[in-house]
Amino acid sequence: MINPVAEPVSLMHYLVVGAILFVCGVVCMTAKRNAIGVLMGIELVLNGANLNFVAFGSPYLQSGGAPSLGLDGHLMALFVIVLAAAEAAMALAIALSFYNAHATVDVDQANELKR
Amino acid sequence: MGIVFHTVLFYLLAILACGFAVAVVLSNNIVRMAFYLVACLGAVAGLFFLAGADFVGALQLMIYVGGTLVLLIFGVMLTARGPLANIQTSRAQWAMVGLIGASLLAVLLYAATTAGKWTHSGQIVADRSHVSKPTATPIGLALLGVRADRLNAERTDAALGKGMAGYLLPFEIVSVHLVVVLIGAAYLARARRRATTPPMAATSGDSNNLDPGD
Amino acid sequence: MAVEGVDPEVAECDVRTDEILINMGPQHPSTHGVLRVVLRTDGEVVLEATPHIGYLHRCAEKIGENVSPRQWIPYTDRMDYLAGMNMNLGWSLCVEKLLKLEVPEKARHLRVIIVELNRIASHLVAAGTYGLDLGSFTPFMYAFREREKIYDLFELVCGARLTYSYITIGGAMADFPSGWLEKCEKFLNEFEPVVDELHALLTDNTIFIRRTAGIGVLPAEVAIDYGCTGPVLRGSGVAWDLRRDGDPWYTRMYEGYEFHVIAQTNGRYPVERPGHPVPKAAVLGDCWHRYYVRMLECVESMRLIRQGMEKYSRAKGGIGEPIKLMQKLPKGEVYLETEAPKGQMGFMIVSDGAAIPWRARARSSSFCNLSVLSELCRGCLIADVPAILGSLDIVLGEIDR
Amino acid sequence: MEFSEIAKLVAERFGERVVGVVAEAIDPWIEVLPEAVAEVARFLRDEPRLRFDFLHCITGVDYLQTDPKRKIEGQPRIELIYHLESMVHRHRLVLKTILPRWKDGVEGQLPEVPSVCSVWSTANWHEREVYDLMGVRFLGHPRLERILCPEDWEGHPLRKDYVMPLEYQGIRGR
Amino acid sequence: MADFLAIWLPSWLALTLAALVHVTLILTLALTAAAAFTWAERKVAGRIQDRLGPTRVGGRFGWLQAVADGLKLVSKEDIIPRNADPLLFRTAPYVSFCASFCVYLALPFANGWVAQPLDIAVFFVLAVAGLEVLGVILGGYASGSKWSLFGAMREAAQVVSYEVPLALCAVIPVMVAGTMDLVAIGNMQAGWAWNWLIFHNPFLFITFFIYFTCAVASVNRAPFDLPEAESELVAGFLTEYSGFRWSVFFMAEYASMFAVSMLAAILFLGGWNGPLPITVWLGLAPNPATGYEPHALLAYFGNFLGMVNILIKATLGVLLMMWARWTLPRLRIDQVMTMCLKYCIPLAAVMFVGTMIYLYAFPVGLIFRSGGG
Repeated sequence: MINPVAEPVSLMHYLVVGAILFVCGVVCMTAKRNAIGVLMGIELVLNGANLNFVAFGSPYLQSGGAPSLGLDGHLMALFVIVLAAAEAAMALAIALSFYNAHATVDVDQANELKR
Repeated sequence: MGIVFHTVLFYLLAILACGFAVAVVLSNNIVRMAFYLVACLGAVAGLFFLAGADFVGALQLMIYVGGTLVLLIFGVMLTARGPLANIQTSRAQWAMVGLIGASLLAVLLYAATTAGKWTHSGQIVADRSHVSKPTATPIGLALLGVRADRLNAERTDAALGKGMAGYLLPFEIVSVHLVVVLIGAAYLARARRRATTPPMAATSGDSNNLDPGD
Repeated sequence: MAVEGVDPEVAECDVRTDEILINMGPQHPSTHGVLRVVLRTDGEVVLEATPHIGYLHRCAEKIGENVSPRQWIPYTDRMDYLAGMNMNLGWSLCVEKLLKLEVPEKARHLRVIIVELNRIASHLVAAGTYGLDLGSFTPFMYAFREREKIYDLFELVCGARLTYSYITIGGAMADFPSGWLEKCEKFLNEFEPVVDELHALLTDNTIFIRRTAGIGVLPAEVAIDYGCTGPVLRGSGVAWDLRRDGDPWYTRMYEGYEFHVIAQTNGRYPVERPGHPVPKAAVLGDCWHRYYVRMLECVESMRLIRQGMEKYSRAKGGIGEPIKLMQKLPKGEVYLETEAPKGQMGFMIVSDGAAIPWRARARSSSFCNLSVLSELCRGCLIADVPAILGSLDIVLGEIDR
Repeated sequence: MEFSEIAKLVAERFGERVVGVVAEAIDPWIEVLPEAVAEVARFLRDEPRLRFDFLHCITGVDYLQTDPKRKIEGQPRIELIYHLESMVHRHRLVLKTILPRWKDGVEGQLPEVPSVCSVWSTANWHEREVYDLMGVRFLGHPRLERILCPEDWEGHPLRKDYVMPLEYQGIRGR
Repeated sequence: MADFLAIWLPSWLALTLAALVHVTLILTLALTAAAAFTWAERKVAGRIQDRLGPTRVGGRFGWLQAVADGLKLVSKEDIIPRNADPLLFRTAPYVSFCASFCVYLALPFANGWVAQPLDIAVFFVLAVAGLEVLGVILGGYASGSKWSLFGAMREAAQVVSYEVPLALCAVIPVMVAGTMDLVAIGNMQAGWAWNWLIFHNPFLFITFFIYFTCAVASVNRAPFDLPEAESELVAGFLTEYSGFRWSVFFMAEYASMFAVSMLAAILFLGGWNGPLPITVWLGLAPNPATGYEPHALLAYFGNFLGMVNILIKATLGVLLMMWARWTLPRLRIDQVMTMCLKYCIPLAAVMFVGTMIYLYAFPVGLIFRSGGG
């Protein structure tokens, strides 16, 4: 039995956390019927991805020379955060607009185009 | 036997992040979901700090937790009223979602555990406390088009010299994009309301929704 | 997304929120007592404000039918408990009018001094709590410090600090104790600079002006229509003061006194503060003017007190005898209004010849002033509701009687 | 304008519907029929020579003998007294109307009188108060509800035959 | 400190101990500051209002008033309204407190005296300080009261708006200093008072006042205390809170007041450097002109003086906020937003451009010499 806290963490550990976040996000997106709940799922997915970017870019998780992504990882994460903010603002505006029109945020009710 | 602090903190934050992420999925109350999401994203920010991405971590705190989520909760407060706060998902849907989630997780976990192989990396960690590297400067330079981390690289192409190897163009595109999004969101979120105020109704509370009780 | 054809009645506004029905009061810091205002709001905008009163109802009028006029005086104290002297005076004058009983000259001046002092005290509460309503705590303490001094003076003449039952039918319960006039003079001298302090903290403060100027504008016609009186009416630019324009039985009390009716007419106040013009943003009839009228009236009342003290010390004779507790009243109906600090306080007595009135009636000024609240609050912000309410200067004891 | 002139103007205009003019009282009054109240009020406000733009208050007085020692004159009745003033012409007037204590003599049926809300807005609350405490129904009032007593209060306290309830919502009354 | 301890102890124990010591120190400071400021607030309010303030508990000046207050609050009944969301209602105060407490992690108290040196300290401080709003919003929403909801909505609107000019104002000294490291920013203002960044150029001088205004607004102090506006919203987001939870919110408020004042002191007012270079004269601080390096003990003493210095500056900032609170009426929500969007942001932007031009025109500055002594 090895002591988990005595071992340094590796890239893999980060990727696993990222994967869990990603899957939680996907599940949230598909399972929630509340538009804002779906939005939260998207945020989770983006964060899972972001964690991978940062992990790949981290100088502490690599051996022998440069990290696989380096600065690019950070920069991609940065862009993802900024764009996620923009996306959240937009999606929230749509949700509010939908709520104003239909007095509900249930995405299953947004089926006018189907009819 | 020693303890590697990086690892301890990593496990702590990772458990927090994953736990709250699962809580987001399992919770039915939209406001609690938002709260769990805040906690989850905060823990992820901690992971960023741990991975040496100080700037990204602070940005995550500032924009994501401080900005986006406040916006989100604001939206929740505007829309979550009574029954809307809890919209239930059916069992069949849950089963399907569970299946999709499980298979996705399996694939991703496989990819993650084999990552070491395709990135040629070992399992080395530098002791975080002895390294202090500026993180903001190279990012800032990169956004201006200068790749500070590649200046010493053996491969110096012409683009690098002209400052085109960085992220100047994406940076500009994103900034324009943000302006567009701001205007768009403001346009979308504006409400249509009756120009004339409805006639004065007797206010002795009639519907539950408009109960004057605090 | 479903966007139907544009409804002609639909206008584009900011983010829509649901209408909320919210209770302001009866336990709320700025409703000045147990007033309950039901607000229908859209976000921060008040669509409708409906005052609900009666939480302090004691059916004082029913009590008045069961006690003699002199016994009812303590009940009048409890109407506008911030200006008990004025309430005593209103009822006393009303019964005196029925009895055709004239008080001696000395009692007349004594009454002027006392009620004007109480007017200052009431206006101080109004100004102080108005600051509190707008989030400024310090003017409140300054105003109450001065009010305490007035109460000390009252305590000297009648032993009570809030509910005096001092002015009574036929005169007053007691003459001023010796040395009282000097103490009163001392108070007036101390009070003068405090008025300027309050002006500096509130009247001329930019935030205060921004919070009050142009808010809750009450046009003169609406004020008259709603029966608003006192500083509320005068703040709308109607120079109407019962001390000058009232029933002769009342105005006789102020005979020989010089004072201005504080109301902005033709764009200016009869009394002006040099170097401090009315702010440009202020509209006649807004909260700022209502507040300002009270502040100027304080100074005017000081003038009246000074004149009264001089006349009082020159007057000969006693201060009159109170009527007997169970004195038979002549048959008749009498209505008399006096200028109380909050507005015109009317009393009516219907007598069938017995010692106990058939009907006693109190017309409350705050009652009428409050009725205009829903008119003023339509379309304002939640933060403006306390500002408007405070500028009306209501007292619930008088509204609910 | 003197009271006699006002009384003359009103009497000319409304003839029979002006029931009485009492000039010798301390506050002289004009008495009109209940159904004419609103009309007279409008005339008093709008007539340029009168311009009674200010309503001080509305008072209800219940005349009912409950105490053998205090005799009332005339029939049991409710008097409504309107105190008016003109801020333009600076004259005052008392307007009176007499109602039966119960409509059609049926106990529990409140007497009715036209509302003057549309003439003076201040009448709104005053009429609610009179309705609440004296039990007079004002026809055409926009929102005739109790104002001082709770909405579920029973009876009208200022009536002479009013008996304080033993209990209200579990609170002892007497 | 960890290195120092690591001489005797295994590194993980040394790290743990060092972390504990840091946290304890900061927590003590934050709590002491909160306690001292409740007392000071009452005293200041009393003096402004022509009365004495507390005089009974603990001697003539009521020194123990804060303790008495604390005891009273702790012993009060803890009420959770029926309509409240119990979990969020309970958690919200701690979210607020953690956020305002975490700010101190990156705030240096003297040269090198900082719990966690970060090269992006300014950014971190602003980011974490902004998180306090979350606790307030959650608390307001979870209370299940409409007044609280109004308070939370106002808080969200106000604080998120004011973060923009606040960050803009903080960026200007960062631009002049060329670093986001607060220790470096503080050190470069050593020497005479005119080395302070506030006197660097006229634009920075104005920026300081914009910063302070926005800081007052972002910590919800009067005249910007709209989220709790007691005369309008009863107590806003605090309406349903009582006892201990209420006091946690209260401590968070004082802690963040002190934090923004400290940030102002470091960014504009010379940080731990006094108006006169006394520490240099006494040989307690390094002198770049002579290349003098003080002995570790002397340097420690110099740093201690520096800490006293910065605490005094920050306290003055807090006192200024108290003065404003007891003097001014409250603004209205639309006026607060107008002030932010129409005045603070454009002004801060103009100052930003102005400073940029100034830096370009006078690269070495007119009177300011970087790191002078």
